[in-house]
Amino acid sequence: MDLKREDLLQLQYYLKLTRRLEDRFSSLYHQGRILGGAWTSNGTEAISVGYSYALEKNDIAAPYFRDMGCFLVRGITPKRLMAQYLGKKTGVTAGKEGNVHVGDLNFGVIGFPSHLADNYAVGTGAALAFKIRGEKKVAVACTGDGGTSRGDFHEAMNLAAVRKLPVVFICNNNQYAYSTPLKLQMAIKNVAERALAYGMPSKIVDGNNVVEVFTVAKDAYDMARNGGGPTFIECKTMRMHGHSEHDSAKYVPRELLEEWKKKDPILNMEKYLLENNIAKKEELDGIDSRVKKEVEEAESFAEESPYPSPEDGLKGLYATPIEEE
Amino acid sequence: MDLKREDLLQLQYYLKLTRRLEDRFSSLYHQGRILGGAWTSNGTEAISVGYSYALEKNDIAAPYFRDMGCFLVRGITPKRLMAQYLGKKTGVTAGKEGNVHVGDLNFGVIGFPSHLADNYAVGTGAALAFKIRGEKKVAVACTGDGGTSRGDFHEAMNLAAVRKLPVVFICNNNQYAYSTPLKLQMAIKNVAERALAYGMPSKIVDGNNVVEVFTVAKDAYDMARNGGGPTFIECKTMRMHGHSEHDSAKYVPRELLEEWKKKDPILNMEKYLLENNIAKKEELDGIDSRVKKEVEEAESFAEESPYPSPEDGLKGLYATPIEEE
Amino acid sequence: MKEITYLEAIKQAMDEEMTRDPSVFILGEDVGIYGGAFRATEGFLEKYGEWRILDTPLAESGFTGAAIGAALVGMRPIVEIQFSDFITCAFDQLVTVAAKNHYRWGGTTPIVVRAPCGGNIHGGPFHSQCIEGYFFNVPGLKIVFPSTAYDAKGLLKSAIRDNDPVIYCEHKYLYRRIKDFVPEEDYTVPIGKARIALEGKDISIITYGAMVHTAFEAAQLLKEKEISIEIIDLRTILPLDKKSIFDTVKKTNKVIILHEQTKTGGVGAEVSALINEYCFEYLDAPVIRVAAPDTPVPYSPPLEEAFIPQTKDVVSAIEKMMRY
Amino acid sequence: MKEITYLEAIKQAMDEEMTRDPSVFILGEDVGIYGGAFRATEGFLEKYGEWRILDTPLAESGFTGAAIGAALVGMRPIVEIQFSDFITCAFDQLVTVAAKNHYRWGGTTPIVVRAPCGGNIHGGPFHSQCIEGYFFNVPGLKIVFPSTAYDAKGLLKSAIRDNDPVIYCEHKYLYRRIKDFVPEEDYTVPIGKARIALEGKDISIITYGAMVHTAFEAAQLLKEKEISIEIIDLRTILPLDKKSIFDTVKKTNKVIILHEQTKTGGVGAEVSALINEYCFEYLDAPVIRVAAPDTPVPYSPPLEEAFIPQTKDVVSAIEKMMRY
Ligand SMILES: Cc1ncc(C[n+]2csc(CCOP(=O)(O)OP(=O)(O)O)c2C)c(N)n1
Ligand SMILES: Cc1ncc(C[n+]2csc(CCOP(=O)(O)OP(=O)(O)O)c2C)c(N)n1
Ligand SMILES: [Mg+2]
Ligand SMILES: [Mg+2]
Repeated sequence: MDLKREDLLQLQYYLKLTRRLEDRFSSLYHQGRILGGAWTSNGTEAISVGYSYALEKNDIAAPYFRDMGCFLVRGITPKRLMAQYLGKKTGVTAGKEGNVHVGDLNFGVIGFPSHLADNYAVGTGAALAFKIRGEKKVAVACTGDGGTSRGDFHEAMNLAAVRKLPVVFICNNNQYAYSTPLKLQMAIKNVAERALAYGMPSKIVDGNNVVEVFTVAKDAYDMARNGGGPTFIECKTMRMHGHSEHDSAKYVPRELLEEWKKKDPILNMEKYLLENNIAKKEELDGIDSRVKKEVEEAESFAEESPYPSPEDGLKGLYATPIEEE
Repeated sequence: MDLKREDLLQLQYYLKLTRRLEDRFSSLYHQGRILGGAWTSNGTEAISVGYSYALEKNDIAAPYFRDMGCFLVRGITPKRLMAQYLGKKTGVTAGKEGNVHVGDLNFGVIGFPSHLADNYAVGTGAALAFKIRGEKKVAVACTGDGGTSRGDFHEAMNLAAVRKLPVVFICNNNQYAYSTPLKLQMAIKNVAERALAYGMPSKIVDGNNVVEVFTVAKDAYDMARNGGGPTFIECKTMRMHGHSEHDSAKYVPRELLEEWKKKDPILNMEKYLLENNIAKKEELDGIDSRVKKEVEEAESFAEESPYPSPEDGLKGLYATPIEEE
Repeated sequence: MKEITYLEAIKQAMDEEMTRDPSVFILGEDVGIYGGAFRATEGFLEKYGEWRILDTPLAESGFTGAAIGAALVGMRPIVEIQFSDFITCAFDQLVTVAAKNHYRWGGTTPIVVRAPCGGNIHGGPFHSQCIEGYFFNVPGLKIVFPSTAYDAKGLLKSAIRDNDPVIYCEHKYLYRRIKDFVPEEDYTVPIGKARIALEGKDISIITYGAMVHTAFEAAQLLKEKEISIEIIDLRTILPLDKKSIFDTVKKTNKVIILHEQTKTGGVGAEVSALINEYCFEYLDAPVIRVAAPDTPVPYSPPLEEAFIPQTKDVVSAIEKMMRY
Repeated sequence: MKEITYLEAIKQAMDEEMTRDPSVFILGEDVGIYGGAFRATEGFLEKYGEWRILDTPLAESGFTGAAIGAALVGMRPIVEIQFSDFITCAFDQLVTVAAKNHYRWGGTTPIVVRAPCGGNIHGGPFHSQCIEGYFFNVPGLKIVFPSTAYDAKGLLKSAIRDNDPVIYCEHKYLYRRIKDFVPEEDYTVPIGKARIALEGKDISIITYGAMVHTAFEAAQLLKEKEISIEIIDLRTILPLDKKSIFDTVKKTNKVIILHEQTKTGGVGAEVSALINEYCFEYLDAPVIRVAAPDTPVPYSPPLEEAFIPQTKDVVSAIEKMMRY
């Protein structure tokens, strides 16, 4: 664990940027300016920010749909993400995909396919490539508590363990899968127990503590990078919004939300930074204004960007198109 | 555990019947009289015989392809099974299916689809039906060590555990999946550790001891029948033939086979019966002749049976065909 | 008669069948306390309890396989796939097990798999697909795709009572957008029978699902130009109602096939091939397919609009054909 | 030139590509110490080591997904599905992830999925299927199906070098039954191009895979009756080589489509529909499909023989067409 002051401030910056950008997605969705759906990681941002910040530049991430922090930390700009959400040509996928269904290998981010846990297998494959080529890189793959019930979770975890691949598996355990509570999802107390089936080490971390997520992920990456094989990290947290922004989540007890509100990852971090004299109030306010400006600029950029033209939709099916004579 | 003398003799009868019938399949395959392929449970018969004998009449079995003992114990006759192997109209599937890809709900046996572990989910569904209807029945599902790596294993085990369904999962751990040894299949010592991921109790039994398999299965059924939920039972054994009868299995160390030969389930049982004065040598010889006769009769029956006629292959696609006008 | 939406029709069919037959039950993600992502099972958990309305773990293959097992021992499960796109995860159980049980060894598998399909809802590649193409070359399955509330209810009842595995495609765009008068008493719509949605004499549009409504819009516009369109709503995709297809070809001698599914290897290919094989002499013009292009369903509005066949595309195909 | 079997051609293609390009590797069940269920990778483990010839756990979805991930970061994996029938278990990864990566977000997925297909080997419903139908309505995949040793080698090399996911269907019946002379030097056969397997003028048989040989037998018999058959071997199923299809239609004006896959929703439907749409005026008779009936592949010899299209079926279809 070697987080410098700048790193700690950067972590807070990314937490706030993720929060603000997603809040904006939410508003735009409710205004009918974002079509289809909008998902946020509200209250759980420390997970994707933490595990992504612990990566090295050439590592690969295979995120899931509550990992906006991953896209941002890895360098995909708010502008491109906002344009993505608005279906604009300047979006990460130029309008082909929407919202969180995005990836860009220029930033080492594998696209998220909607089907949960598919990226556990895909991320494992990236790690396999590193192992075959003898590269000291790692892959990280993420899914939700619900996603761990899928077959691909099992097949990927097992393959990674058998071959000791340099991959780290993150689980965002936010206690619900859409409306389904943990007790209808699994008959174990901690998702981490799933790892026992593969002989894979696991860790349970406070998913609302970005420093803890960072540290544990970093250790796991180090181990993987040095041939020690995969780790499964369960990040305990609570989904503070509905499943998506249309869902009022009446099925979640209000007290549970009240309780978790106190553990908000951004508040947590702010307290940590202030109490340990790492940052001053003004500095943190500075982050706020920076974030505010960035998100505003992103929105203007996206609003001003053109839509793709209808013909664009016919392009790009194949990497190597076959010419018709 | 309440095995009477007759039961013990019956168990030995089924072990021998399974062995002899499959040996015959093997010979006929090598003579080119069985086409396609032939799989045997040679050396591992105690598993399917034991778990099936412990069932009650109205229970349901969802076996896999090394469970010839299950078909026999549940009452599917050697005649119909031999005809099945020879592709005859009198075979269990009337020639539509071959060899071990067979089932008959009149005997409470769900058909085995080739795709390993699919029947874990299907068997779980039968148990779900029992639970919904409030019936005191159980389902048993079986697969190999290799089959436990499949997604359907995971999804079925998890569902059964969450809902505490009356299903018992058997794993025939014969140490290989085709040519793939356990160490390339999983990074755990016992397959039973897989059950930890589901909060499901598990047992490890000597798969070459039919009384032990019976007893542990029976206990698990009793528990399931009384609302106690599922159990996973790992039966340790060794595949004594090749993956299928065309495979000489050169990849298996000969010493391993030598070692396991001594633990043959039929020899085991014979010793047990004799040493405990449960049966006399002559009685056991009597079983031999009975089995020999039955298999011979099965073969004559099958040989004399007609093939289905070509039109038969066009029938039976739907249970409720749609008439064309 | 009472006027209800397409979604309400689906809900009523399930509700009535569950009341009628205790072997009917529902399983899938969020069908219980939440009442389903599209609210098709709202209130069912309270009414039928947690053993007939099962919220499952997130595991399409596992719960579809479980439905198959339950069906084999006498139940009639309805599987809800949250969005039809996720049916890819249950593909093996449906194709390997459900479709082949009866032929292979005589096992009867009366399951219904409800698959909320289709685009026009800005869902992007994974919340907009039509999935009938994945299963169209799989003998042993039945596939239905209602276009009206009346058929939605009647076909779902038939599917539940049918002894074979039925994939029930329901179009998300239609859920709350269309209404029909349906009888108060019990009725069914037979599987395997198309219907003449509109009688006409110049050109036939053979279609199904949400595209039936696009066909109607086109017919309306063409009426002004004195072109009389016959619309055949297939309703059942597998097996196809050949007689209805051939009858309309023999009547109008000109055929447009219209579907939202991508063109290559779509249902339209089979319909065209059947017409060619059995009605060759009745054809006065080539059979033209109006279908989505061969790409995933794009997200951005201008792209999605270009992807999904529009009324104007149908009109121009027909005008071209009239000039043939 | 050297005479080699179809299986040897597959083996050579992989061997040469692995030697040429270190990013090529193979994974699947029993491909290592056993050399593959059909021995396509015999000796490879010794030659390339356990990190380029990976015996995987029994988990088609997991290892196909892993191949996709490796491909995204620069490898060129070859996935061996032990029997093509088990590809149903990897369906989601292929259709959801591999097929759509490039369109959705620009990810390049150069994987080859080897799928040993087809019947006539007494394998029954789960060791005999042709699986191209599952993927034929999936934009983003490429599907090839060689019928000769020459094409088997050349197409596999092209598939390995191609930047898109390619499903490589190889017919098990042909493995050791056919031989060809192939060049000693490196060559490829382009994806997307059919070939004229036999020039003729009276009737075209459009076909692929093992059925090419059935077509040849039929052509031989019909030659005696002075009927001249042209055989088009599609070689690539997705995307289809429309020009070659249309050229032969324009030449002979009569078309039989022949495939081992079941009829409804098969490749033949699309070929027929394309011909109808684009060559309507060139047709002197309906396009007839000779294909397997819509059932699983039965096991018993008389049933399997009735299932798989036979030379006599092709001959009688052609005789009927000649009388048209
Ligand atoms: C295979 C699959 N089935 C269904 C869905 C629809 N779906 C989207 S998110 C979701 C719940 C996910 O729960 P969890 O994995 O816990 O992630 P969370 O949303 O809580 O972050 C569901 C059912 C999906 N994306 N993938
Ligand atoms: C999903 C799937 N993939 C591949 C196969 C081909 N196959 C048949 S048996 C077998 C090995 C099975 O090993 P295991 O599960 O240990 O059972 P065993 O044969 O040892 O009894 C394989 C790979 C299959 N039947 N199903
Ligand atoms: Mg969750
Ligand atoms: Mg085994």
